[in-house]
Amino acid sequence: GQSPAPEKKNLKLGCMPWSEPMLQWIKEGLTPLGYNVEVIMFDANQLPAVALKDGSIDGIIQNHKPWIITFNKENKANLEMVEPYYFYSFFAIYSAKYKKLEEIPQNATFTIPGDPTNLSRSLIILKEAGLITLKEKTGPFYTLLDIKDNPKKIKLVEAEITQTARSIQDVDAIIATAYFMAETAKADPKVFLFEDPQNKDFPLGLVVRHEDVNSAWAKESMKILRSEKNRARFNELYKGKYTLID
Amino acid sequence: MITARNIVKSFGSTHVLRGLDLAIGKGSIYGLAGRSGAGKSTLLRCINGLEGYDSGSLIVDGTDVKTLGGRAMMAFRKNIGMIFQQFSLLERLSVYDNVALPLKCWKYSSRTIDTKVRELLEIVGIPEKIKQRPRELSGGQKQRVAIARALTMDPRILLCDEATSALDPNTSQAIMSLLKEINSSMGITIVVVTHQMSVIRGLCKEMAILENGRIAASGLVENIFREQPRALKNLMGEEFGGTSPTVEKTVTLLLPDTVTGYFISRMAEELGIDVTIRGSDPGAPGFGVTVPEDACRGVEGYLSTHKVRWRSLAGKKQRSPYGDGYKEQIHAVNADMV
Amino acid sequence: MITARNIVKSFGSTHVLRGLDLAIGKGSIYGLAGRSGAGKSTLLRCINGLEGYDSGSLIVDGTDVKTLGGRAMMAFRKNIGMIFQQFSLLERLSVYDNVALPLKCWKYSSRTIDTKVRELLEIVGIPEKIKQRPRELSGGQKQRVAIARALTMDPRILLCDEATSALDPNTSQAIMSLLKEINSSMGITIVVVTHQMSVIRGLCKEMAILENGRIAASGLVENIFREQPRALKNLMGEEFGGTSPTVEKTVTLLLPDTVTGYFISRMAEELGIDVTIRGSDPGAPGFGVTVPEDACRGVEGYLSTHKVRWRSLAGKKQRSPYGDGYKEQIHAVNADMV
Amino acid sequence: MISNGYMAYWWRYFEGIIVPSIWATLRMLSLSMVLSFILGFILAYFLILYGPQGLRPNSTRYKLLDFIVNSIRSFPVIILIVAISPITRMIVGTSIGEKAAIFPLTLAATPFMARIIENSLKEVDKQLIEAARSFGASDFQIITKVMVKESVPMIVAGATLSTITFLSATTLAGAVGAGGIGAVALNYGYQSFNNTVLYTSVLLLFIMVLVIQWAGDWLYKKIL
Amino acid sequence: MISNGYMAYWWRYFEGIIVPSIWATLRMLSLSMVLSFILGFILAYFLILYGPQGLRPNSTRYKLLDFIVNSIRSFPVIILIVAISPITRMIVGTSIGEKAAIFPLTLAATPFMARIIENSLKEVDKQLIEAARSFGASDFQIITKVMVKESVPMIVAGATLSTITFLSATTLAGAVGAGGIGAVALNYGYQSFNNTVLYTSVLLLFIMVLVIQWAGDWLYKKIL
Ligand SMILES: Nc1ncnc2c1ncn2[C@@H]1O[C@H](COP(=O)(O)OP(=O)(O)OP(=O)(O)O)[C@@H](O)[C@H]1O
Ligand SMILES: Nc1ncnc2c1ncn2[C@@H]1O[C@H](COP(=O)(O)OP(=O)(O)OP(=O)(O)O)[C@@H](O)[C@H]1O
Ligand SMILES: [Mg+2]
Ligand SMILES: [Mg+2]
Repeated sequence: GQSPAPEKKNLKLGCMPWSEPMLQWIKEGLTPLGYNVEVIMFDANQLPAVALKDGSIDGIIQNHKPWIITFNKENKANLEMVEPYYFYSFFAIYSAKYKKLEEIPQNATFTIPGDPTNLSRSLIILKEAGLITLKEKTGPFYTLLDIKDNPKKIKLVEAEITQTARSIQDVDAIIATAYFMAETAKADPKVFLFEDPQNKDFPLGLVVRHEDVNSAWAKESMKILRSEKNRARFNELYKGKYTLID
Repeated sequence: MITARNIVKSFGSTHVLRGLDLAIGKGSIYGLAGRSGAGKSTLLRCINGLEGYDSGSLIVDGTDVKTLGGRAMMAFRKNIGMIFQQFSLLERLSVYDNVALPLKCWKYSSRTIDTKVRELLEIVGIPEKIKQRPRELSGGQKQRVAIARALTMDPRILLCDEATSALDPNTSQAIMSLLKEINSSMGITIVVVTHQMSVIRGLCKEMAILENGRIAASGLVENIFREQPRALKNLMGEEFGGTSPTVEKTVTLLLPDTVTGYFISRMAEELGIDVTIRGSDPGAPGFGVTVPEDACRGVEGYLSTHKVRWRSLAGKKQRSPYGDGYKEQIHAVNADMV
Repeated sequence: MITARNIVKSFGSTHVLRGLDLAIGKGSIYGLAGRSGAGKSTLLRCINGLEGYDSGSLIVDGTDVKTLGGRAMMAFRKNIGMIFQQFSLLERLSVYDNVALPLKCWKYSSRTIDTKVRELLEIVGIPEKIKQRPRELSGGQKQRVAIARALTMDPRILLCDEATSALDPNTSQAIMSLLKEINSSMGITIVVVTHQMSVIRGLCKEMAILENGRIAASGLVENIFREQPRALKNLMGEEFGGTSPTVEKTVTLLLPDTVTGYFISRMAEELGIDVTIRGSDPGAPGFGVTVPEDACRGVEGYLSTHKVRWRSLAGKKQRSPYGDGYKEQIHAVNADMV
Repeated sequence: MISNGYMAYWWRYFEGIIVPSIWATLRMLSLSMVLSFILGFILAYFLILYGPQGLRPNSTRYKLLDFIVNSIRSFPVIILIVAISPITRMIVGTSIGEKAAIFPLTLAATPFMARIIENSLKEVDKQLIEAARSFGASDFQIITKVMVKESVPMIVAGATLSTITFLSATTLAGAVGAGGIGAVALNYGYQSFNNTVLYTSVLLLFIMVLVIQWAGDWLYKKIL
Repeated sequence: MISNGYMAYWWRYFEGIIVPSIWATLRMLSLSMVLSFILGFILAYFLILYGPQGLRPNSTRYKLLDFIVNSIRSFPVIILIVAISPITRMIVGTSIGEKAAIFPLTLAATPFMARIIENSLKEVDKQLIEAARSFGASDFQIITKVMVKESVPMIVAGATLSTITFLSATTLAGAVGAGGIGAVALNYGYQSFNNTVLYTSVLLLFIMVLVIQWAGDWLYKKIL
């Protein structure tokens, strides 16, 4: 029932290094329409979401939907991902040593992303792969404390997400996104031990404040992103490291 | 001007002052002597409150030093100049700025500062070093900067800790004249700590000798040197393990060149004899004085009681340079009373 | 042992040494005097290679200092002890460790070090300060630590820059005796820079006076003091604007107590007269000596040429303390040759 | 040989990304360094005044100051930057961008500077302090006219060290979207697998370090 | 009142996450500090030896050393940690975990330590160096037995400063999976919206800072 926010012409959009091109496309598309778009790059953390909530910026492409929901709950925020969602990132278990999941030995070492959302997701992947079992979640994310059984006594090393892929030679297996596999390990992201079944449950896209969800610029942005031209650009740029949602 | 009563001061187990009493009158130039480590510097530092003392009372310029603090202490110290034994100059400042520092702290105008600093550097004889840093100065030059700095504030009391120890006699004399002059023209009280008796005798009217943390002797300089109290003897020459000399007869004393006329006059006075210094080559080493043959024993005794280190030349007959045939000589060395 | 030829040394525009020649023989105790800032310390620092010089040649202990470097320089310096004017002690080390440092650097056994250090501290008279830090010492105590440190390596040459300036006469004498002893027993060469003529006269056989970057006078100490070259006069007393004294007749000289017997003997010698010191109270201030009436003019002239500052009491008849009726007196002050 | 195409590619990043980030870095660094130097100096002043060996020892006050300095220092810069963003927002009005970075950077650098300056001042010879006392200098004058003067070279060397340390800390300011050459190196370079940008940025950082060090050394020598 | 449930919750994190991270931090910090102190000392030794005011000035060698120190310092620690991982792997055999963090931390801390030590040594009175020369001490002895001895308090204060600075830098080591209390504060605390963990970790960091500072001050006073 709210009336849409008054039309804004000056927009600030936040991104991460990997999502920056998408925002550039939005900028490119919105500028002729009389918008003034500024793209701000952040390191990985929740600050862009906070800034968005506080109104310091107007949109981000950085966090996936489940994270945004958690963030809203923890911070009494009302951020929303503009529909239709844009893409998802492909998570999988990779290994340089083993070809099959069953070959993973006792006391194997895994490098997994250390930031809470990806750690949580990684733990679910491990559960789905049948390597561990998990207890009830106590906080917003699963943590190492939530592991119930670990029959193979797998040792989990939490690292920065780009480092997980880099460490593939040093450990038995890793959990990483296809994007980082391709970029840092220079490996084929399609060769994996186990694909995250929840991949599609972690959609990404333009996140804005609730009142902007229906604003002209948000709608327009999604239209720009989903244009044929940009979809082609997307596939060309990310080469299957991210997958577009139809 | 300065009255100390029963001052006690220790550094841990080192008891430096052990109940020291001292009274220094306004406008006097007061000498303080004492063995190295006797506590002279410590006493000076107590006087301007740089060091606290354990007990006793110290009234300086009408105020009890212990009661002072903060602003009052600063104002008090403004009137007390101090020349430190180790100079204590700021290494990063030029000579000019070192001397100007007290004036700057008391917010004098830069005109006044400039005039004053240049004048003082002129007086202490290093106007050409005005832009140098202390590390580019010789020892004596540093000392003169320290002297100039202590004089900038026209203090009512000036505490000099070995203020001329690094200066040649000539410059030292000039500084002494300067001190005398400011003492007489401006009536400032000057306390002089020194090891050079010539400074005390040339500069001070009164003096005190520190020993074992107390004043062992004090009074007019001339009286101290006339009466030669134990303390003065302790300070001047070492105890000598008095094996009595065995000399048959003495006629000529060969004294070291440094012995003072005063010493000879004291001896002449005490023994009631005339001591003659002859107008012919006294020969090396030292110089010769002639005393009557019959006063020989007396001289011998006098020398030994006065801790003059000497050795007998008995048996070694030697031609007297004064033409009185062969005489035996007392060879007195280190009768250095200056 | 030390031969300097035409040494030139400047700091920027300050020309310190301007062609200095000096020869110091092996085993001698050599005195170096000169006005403050004359370049004495600089010369010493050149001798052990701490300072370079601009031109000239300096042969020390058979080697040209300039050719030395690295290990050779270290070995060279090992044999040259130096007592610095500003002591240069390590603040963070105890007295013991300060003195032990050279020995440690030359890797002596800790037994040897311990024995040596304790012995030296005993000799310089501060065995009780062994554990103290320099900042807990008095000026003179620091100086003695510096002396002890310079002696640890049993050097062949010892350079003393004002080594007794902070010491009382008694301690100073003890240090001088010590230096004399090690000089005679071990034959080491000692160069003594000092402003205290009593030290030069009590310690050295030869001396030199630095002036304007050159040696203005050098030779046997006794000769220098006898001949009183200009350089000595420049060093000792200020130029006195010679208004000639007008005195009718003189009989008694009242001399300041500090005047040396040597001065009187010089005068007696030069004028060919006897000067008598009488055995009765010479009265204050100073002490009286009697000279023949007919030598009156001579004395007057002698005093004025020797820059003795004096004032005439002519006209003020005064009873002579020696009972010869009323006499006029020359009141000579500052005839301080010590 | 470097191809024209590569040069154009490089120039695009250089002009569009790197050059602005240089200015951002310089602005952030200079402002936060100036502010933290001033604040650090004030803190050091009181640390020296009230310290156990200080001019006017006051254990309570010293411990309080020491506590403050230690507390701030115990926050890793990265945590400080993100964790105080609500406070940053209250104070500078925004939680992102250059302005928002300057506040936490200043906050992080202040206790560092304070310690550096305190350590330098502590080294001043006690005898000089006494000399100043002897002519009636106030505590303020003793610190500013004696201790600071004597330790200026050390302080300069320390400030140089701090500036270089915090030049690298501005990288972390990328967390609040403040840009800066370090963030470019990290985000556009390393994280984006763009070695051209990475090396160019690191080279620029190196040049900045050289310039800071050179300026510091020059000042040091001048003052010595 | 704190409920039992909350205590249990807290204890779970404390025991499972925080305690191990404390050990990880202490291991990383102590090892990298000891190594970087030694290496930094060696660098400082040569910087002082060859420096323009040094014992045996040698412009070429000094400039080379200075260049090395500046180059490393110009890498922001976070970039150093992630960017040199190929080298890390070559040297310590893995690019991940505590061992992999110690190398870049040491590398980053070494030039910092070198500068801190160099700055302290530079302050030693020239007259003491001359005194040591006068009895034939070698350059090595002058530096180790005179300059170091005289500046030990400054060096201790500097090492304390470095240790605290790099305690906060260990946070960044979380990037290579080294764990550590800082990374816990960031990931399990701040990023996970878990204030309990955040505050507990920061408190622990604060306690570590206090202990380091206290130990440093104690040593300083003892030596002074
Ligand atoms: N801070 C201190 N801590 C411990 N002892 C000290 C301290 N300052 C001085 N002393 C001791 O107190 C005694 C007196 O020292 P002071 O400096 O007053 O002597 P002084 O008479 O000036 O000697 P000098 O003529 O050698 O300068 C010395 O034995 C010295 O070691
Ligand atoms: N490093 C330096 N830089 C510039 N000038 C210097 C330096 N060292 C000494 N001088 C100057 O050289 C001259 C000689 O100094 P030196 O220390 O040799 O004198 P000195 O004879 O030992 O004097 P003093 O008896 O006062 O100790 C002085 O005028 C001094 O200012
Ligand atoms: Mg003293
Ligand atoms: Mg000298």
